[in-house]
Amino acid sequence: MSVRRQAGVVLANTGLEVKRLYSDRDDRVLFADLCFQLDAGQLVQIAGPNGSGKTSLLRILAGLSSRYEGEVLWQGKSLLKQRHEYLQQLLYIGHGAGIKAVLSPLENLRWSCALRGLNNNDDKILSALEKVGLSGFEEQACHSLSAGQQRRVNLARLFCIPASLWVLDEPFTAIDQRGVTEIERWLSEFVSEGGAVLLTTHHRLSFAHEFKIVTLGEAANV
Amino acid sequence: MSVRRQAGVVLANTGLEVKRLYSDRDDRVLFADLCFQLDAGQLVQIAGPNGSGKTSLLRILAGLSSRYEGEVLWQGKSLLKQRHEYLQQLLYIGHGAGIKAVLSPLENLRWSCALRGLNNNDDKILSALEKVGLSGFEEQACHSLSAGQQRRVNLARLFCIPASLWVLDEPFTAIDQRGVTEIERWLSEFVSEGGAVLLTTHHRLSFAHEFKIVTLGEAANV
Amino acid sequence: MYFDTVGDFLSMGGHGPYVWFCYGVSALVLSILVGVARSRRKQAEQQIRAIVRRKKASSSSTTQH
Amino acid sequence: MSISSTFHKWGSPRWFYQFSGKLLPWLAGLSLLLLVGGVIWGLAFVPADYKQGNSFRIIYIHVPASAVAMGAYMTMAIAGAIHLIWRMKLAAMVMKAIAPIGASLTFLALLTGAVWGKPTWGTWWVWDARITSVLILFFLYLGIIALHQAFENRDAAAKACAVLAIVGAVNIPIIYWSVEWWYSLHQPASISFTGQSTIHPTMLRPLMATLSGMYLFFTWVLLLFVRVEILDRERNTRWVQDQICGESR
Amino acid sequence: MSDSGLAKLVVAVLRRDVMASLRRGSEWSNPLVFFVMVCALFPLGIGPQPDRLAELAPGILWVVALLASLLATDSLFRGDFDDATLEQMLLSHQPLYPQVLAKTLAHWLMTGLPLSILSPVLGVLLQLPAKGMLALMVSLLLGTTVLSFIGAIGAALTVGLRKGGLLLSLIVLPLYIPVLIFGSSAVKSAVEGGEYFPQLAMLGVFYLVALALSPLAICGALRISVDQ
Amino acid sequence: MSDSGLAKLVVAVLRRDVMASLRRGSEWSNPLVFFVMVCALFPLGIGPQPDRLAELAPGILWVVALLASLLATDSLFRGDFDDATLEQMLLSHQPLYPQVLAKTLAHWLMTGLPLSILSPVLGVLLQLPAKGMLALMVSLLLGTTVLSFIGAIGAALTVGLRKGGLLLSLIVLPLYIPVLIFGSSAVKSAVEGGEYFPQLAMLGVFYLVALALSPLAICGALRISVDQ
Ligand code: HEM
Ligand SMILES: Nc1ncnc2c1ncn2[C@@H]1O[C@H](COP(=O)(O)OP(=O)(O)OP(=O)(O)O)[C@@H](O)[C@H]1O
Ligand SMILES: Nc1ncnc2c1ncn2[C@@H]1O[C@H](COP(=O)(O)OP(=O)(O)OP(=O)(O)O)[C@@H](O)[C@H]1O
Ligand SMILES: [Mg+2]
Ligand SMILES: [Mg+2]
Repeated sequence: MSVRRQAGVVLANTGLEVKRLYSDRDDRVLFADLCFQLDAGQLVQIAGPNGSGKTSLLRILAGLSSRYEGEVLWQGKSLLKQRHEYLQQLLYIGHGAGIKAVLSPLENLRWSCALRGLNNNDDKILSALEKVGLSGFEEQACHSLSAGQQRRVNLARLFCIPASLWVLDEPFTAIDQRGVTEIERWLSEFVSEGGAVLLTTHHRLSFAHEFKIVTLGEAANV
Repeated sequence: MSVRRQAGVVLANTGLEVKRLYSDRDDRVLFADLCFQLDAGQLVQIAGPNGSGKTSLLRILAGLSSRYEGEVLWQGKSLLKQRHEYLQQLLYIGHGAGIKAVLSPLENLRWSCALRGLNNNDDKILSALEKVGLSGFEEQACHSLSAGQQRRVNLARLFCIPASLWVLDEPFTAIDQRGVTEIERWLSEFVSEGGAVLLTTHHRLSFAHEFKIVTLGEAANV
Repeated sequence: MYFDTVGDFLSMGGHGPYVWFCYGVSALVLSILVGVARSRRKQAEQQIRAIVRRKKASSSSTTQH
Repeated sequence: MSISSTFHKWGSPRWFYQFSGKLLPWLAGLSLLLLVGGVIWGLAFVPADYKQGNSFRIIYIHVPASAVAMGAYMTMAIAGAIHLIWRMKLAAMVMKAIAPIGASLTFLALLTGAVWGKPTWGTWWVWDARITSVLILFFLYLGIIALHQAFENRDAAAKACAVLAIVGAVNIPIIYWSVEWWYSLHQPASISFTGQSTIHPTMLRPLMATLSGMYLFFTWVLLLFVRVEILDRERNTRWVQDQICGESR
Repeated sequence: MSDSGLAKLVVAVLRRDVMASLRRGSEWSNPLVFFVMVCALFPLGIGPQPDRLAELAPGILWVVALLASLLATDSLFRGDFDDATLEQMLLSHQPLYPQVLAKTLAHWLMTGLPLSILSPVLGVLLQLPAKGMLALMVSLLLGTTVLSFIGAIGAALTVGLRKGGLLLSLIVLPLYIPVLIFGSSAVKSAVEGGEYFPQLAMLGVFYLVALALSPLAICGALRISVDQ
Repeated sequence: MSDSGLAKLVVAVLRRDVMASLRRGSEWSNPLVFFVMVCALFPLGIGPQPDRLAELAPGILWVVALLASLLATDSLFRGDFDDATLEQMLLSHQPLYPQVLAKTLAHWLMTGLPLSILSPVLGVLLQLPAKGMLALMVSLLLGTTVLSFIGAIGAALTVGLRKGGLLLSLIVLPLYIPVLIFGSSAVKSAVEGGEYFPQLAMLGVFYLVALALSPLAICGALRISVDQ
């Protein structure tokens, strides 16, 4: 619970603002003049067909890519000037596996937590693993898990690492239907507690609250 | 068109029959006593929660895995006794990328075709690439394509390689909504032309014809 | 001129092959450097001209509509 | 949307392009004059060495190539540092351009040295300290070129090469000095490279000519490469398009 | 299946593999650079005395060539396994034998061949006497092919394992030893002015046997590796 | 960030990496096996005369140790890059320097350390006189650490590329040379009964410099590699 409280304190003036963002690949413009805002307690879905630049956008916003022009503001200031504070609030789950295949889910999450300065919180990790439906698999090497189970290990980070901004790239990949519903519920809970979520997905979200959709690609140009 | 015709000839007595199939992993039974049949002009969806053994089943049926007990019959005879004939009819698209990242879509598909004894059919490959929405990307290295685009390169094989049985493991992964609808239409067309499809997916299929669902995992045990 | 005859000059007292080989390869390498720079410049110019042409074509076609 | 770039006051590619354009003919003329003149002077007019005979005439290409190859690496590393610290794009272009030129000159140094070795030492190659460090320098250049080619993204390539060039520059003195030490440790039997053959002034003057000619040549070719690079990078800007299409009109 | 069909298959596989490794760049230049660098390291480790180097050159050159070939071997099927194109090969109804043969030959074209061609230059660096050069090149041309085929067996056996590398060296190195012995002894004989044809003939025999039989082992090993 | 926090971070990263490579097995045993095998190959390539081997042993042992270390280097960040855990490292708000330091040390623990410990056995195989053993071990202990740190720079620079391996050798080997020279010369001096402390002291200086500075280059290189 301390997590949420800690997050809550900062949430007051959470706010990611994208101003006139431009990015291209091989002379093909992915997006230009992109502007949107994401406040605490909001969810923004980035939509668009394959290859429209959703992943590229998310990587820029996570600070992993500098292939852009324009501004990204966090709490009113440029991201580049307060990387450290921003990272403290950010939880990014990308396309990739995000886990070491030879290690068990427990070991993987222990390491993930240590990276965020959280040590000795096995209890929280175990409860997170239970939440994502992996109880019984805590000690098994990840490479012997199915595609969906591996994805779930990665998603378990949502529950062990305190953050006020989740950036998720296709979190539903390989997840079964019941799992999708559950994740949607978690997102909903997080948002209603004041968290901010930015995600891409090709699913049609059934989300309790209202949410914004930012569309990239051809659809956006029409 | 010659493809379909060629396929059509064999289709008459297509039929995959699974009899009392059993498989386990680390002492956990994935499925036991599994029986079902897939005839020409049918689609069977393997359903089940994450980790229920769908991928394992598909690999067995494709002849890639021999971790099973029970029988798999093809046209009434055991798979093992007519591997060559079976492979001539089978097109398997697995979880993996299925493409070489440094090569272009065109080069990748040329190789895939050559493996099936098809040479000099660039026309067909190009039209397949157009069909999956990759015209303009034919010559670009695959590693510079987005997740969905890479998946589409793999799916383009459906249109260059003649086969009467498609075995597809989560073909919709990373594909955008319009793409999903299109693939469903292709499946439908293929089935109505007499093809047989076996696929796993967590999507709710909206499929023109009737289709069977075989459910693995907890749901099946209930 | 230090050498008496052209033949002397070419043979360099037996060391001619070594010396001339060195200077030959050096001239080759240095001129390749210049040549590569030149040809790359031509290529770049061509590309820029193509871009300008494309831009003109597209702008004139849009104004027609 | 037009590609806006924020240029450094004194690192502006545009300014550099126009400034270097004026310099080019002078550099080209002077360097060729000095190189060709010095070589002819050295080949035809200087008396033969009393010990080595005529093979010493290789010196007029060997020494300039070696010296400039060494200096080029340091220039490259400095350009890399400037690029990393001040994010100056021009420095990245300079760095990228130097690598192939430096590698070519190093190759010349190795080749002319090896060919010179055959008549003087009776062998193409010895593991002499200086020779060994030039070989290593050659590999350092190759590493930078290969690294640059391996990246698809230009900016990432420039940054990565800058890191490598700096690491390499830190290492060059260490390498040079450790190789020297290693060589003297072994006290090799026959051949001594840094022999005290005091060069006669008549031999020295053409050497000075080719040496300075080589430096100018290096600068000239460097400018040529950098200018192409500028055109390539800025091809979507107005001024480049005006420049090129204006010239042809 | 007709012969021309098989030939086309072989060509297609060859072309794809060669293209991929040219595109990637590392695959062919890697062993080469490694070869050159390591040959340059030895004088630095051992000392620069020319006569001593000359004496050791045949051994060093051959051991390093062997290592370069070994290192390249790991990637032979690894890429195809990781991106699941190996599955496609196994699921083709065309015979696996020519595919495997073509893949291994492509691998040799990209590793052993450039290395053999470059070897005289390294011979010069290591002060190898001129009369050893021909024997060096020919023995490397024959020998590296054999090494590629032997290595391919090991690569196929270990490709499905998470613990690849080690096992590969363990399996493959002992099989490499005969090749090393005959190869380096051919060069040594040549340097000493002796007869070196017998050794080369022996390498030729290895060559033929490897070409004919090892693809069988490789095919079997690949099937096992994918089915886990 | 408190010091104990940093220490905990270092320990966590160390533990995870060591665990992963123990679990995988190849990472620590691979270089070791390579070291042993190649040392065993040399007598076959060069000839078995004991006195000649003894003379060459320091050079061979050091060159092979260097190669073993080089080979292991490629995997230093590759795995983390491929499974996207490297992104997590970069997106942690904790400083990257200690993480990188810990990773490189873990890598050394799994490659350089076992190799150094095993080296006397190989010294015996190669007829290295007993009085060289201590110098061999100590110089390898110090030297392989430096090699790991230099190698890590190369690995970080190339991890995002599809053309890994070659480049890595090309970039890293020239930088390895001073270490090789001082390492092998320490052993040689010791064998000849001379003073070898100066060389070891030199290696110690390299050690400290590498420990302090190379993580900076590595951090920068990693950021570049992920951002493409
Ligand atoms: C930075 C690198 C180098 C520099 C500055 C350099 C400079 C010189 C100079 C000043 C001389 C004439 C001085 C004298 O006669 O003692 C010379 C001679 C010579 N150099 Fe180089 N050199 C370099 C690299 C090389 C390399 C890489 C090789 C061989 C591959 C080489 C081979 C020779 C030979 C054979 C001679 C004439 C023999 C002799 O005078 O002892 N040099 N070099
Ligand atoms: N190599 C392996 N070693 C041990 N167990 C494995 C291995 N591969 C899979 N399993 C186990 O087999 C079970 C079934 O895996 P499989 O990949 O077939 O599931 P799936 O139904 O395809 O799941 P998903 O929907 O997540 O793709 C999983 O519980 C997994 O833990
Ligand atoms: N490394 C790269 N080099 C060149 N182009 C790239 C690279 N990565 C991505 N691209 C291009 O950028 C475009 C956007 O890619 P991105 O991965 O952001 O798409 P996406 O919207 O996430 O698509 P998807 O829905 O398929 O995941 C694609 O057209 C792709 O071709
Ligand atoms: Mg994406
Ligand atoms: Mg699955």
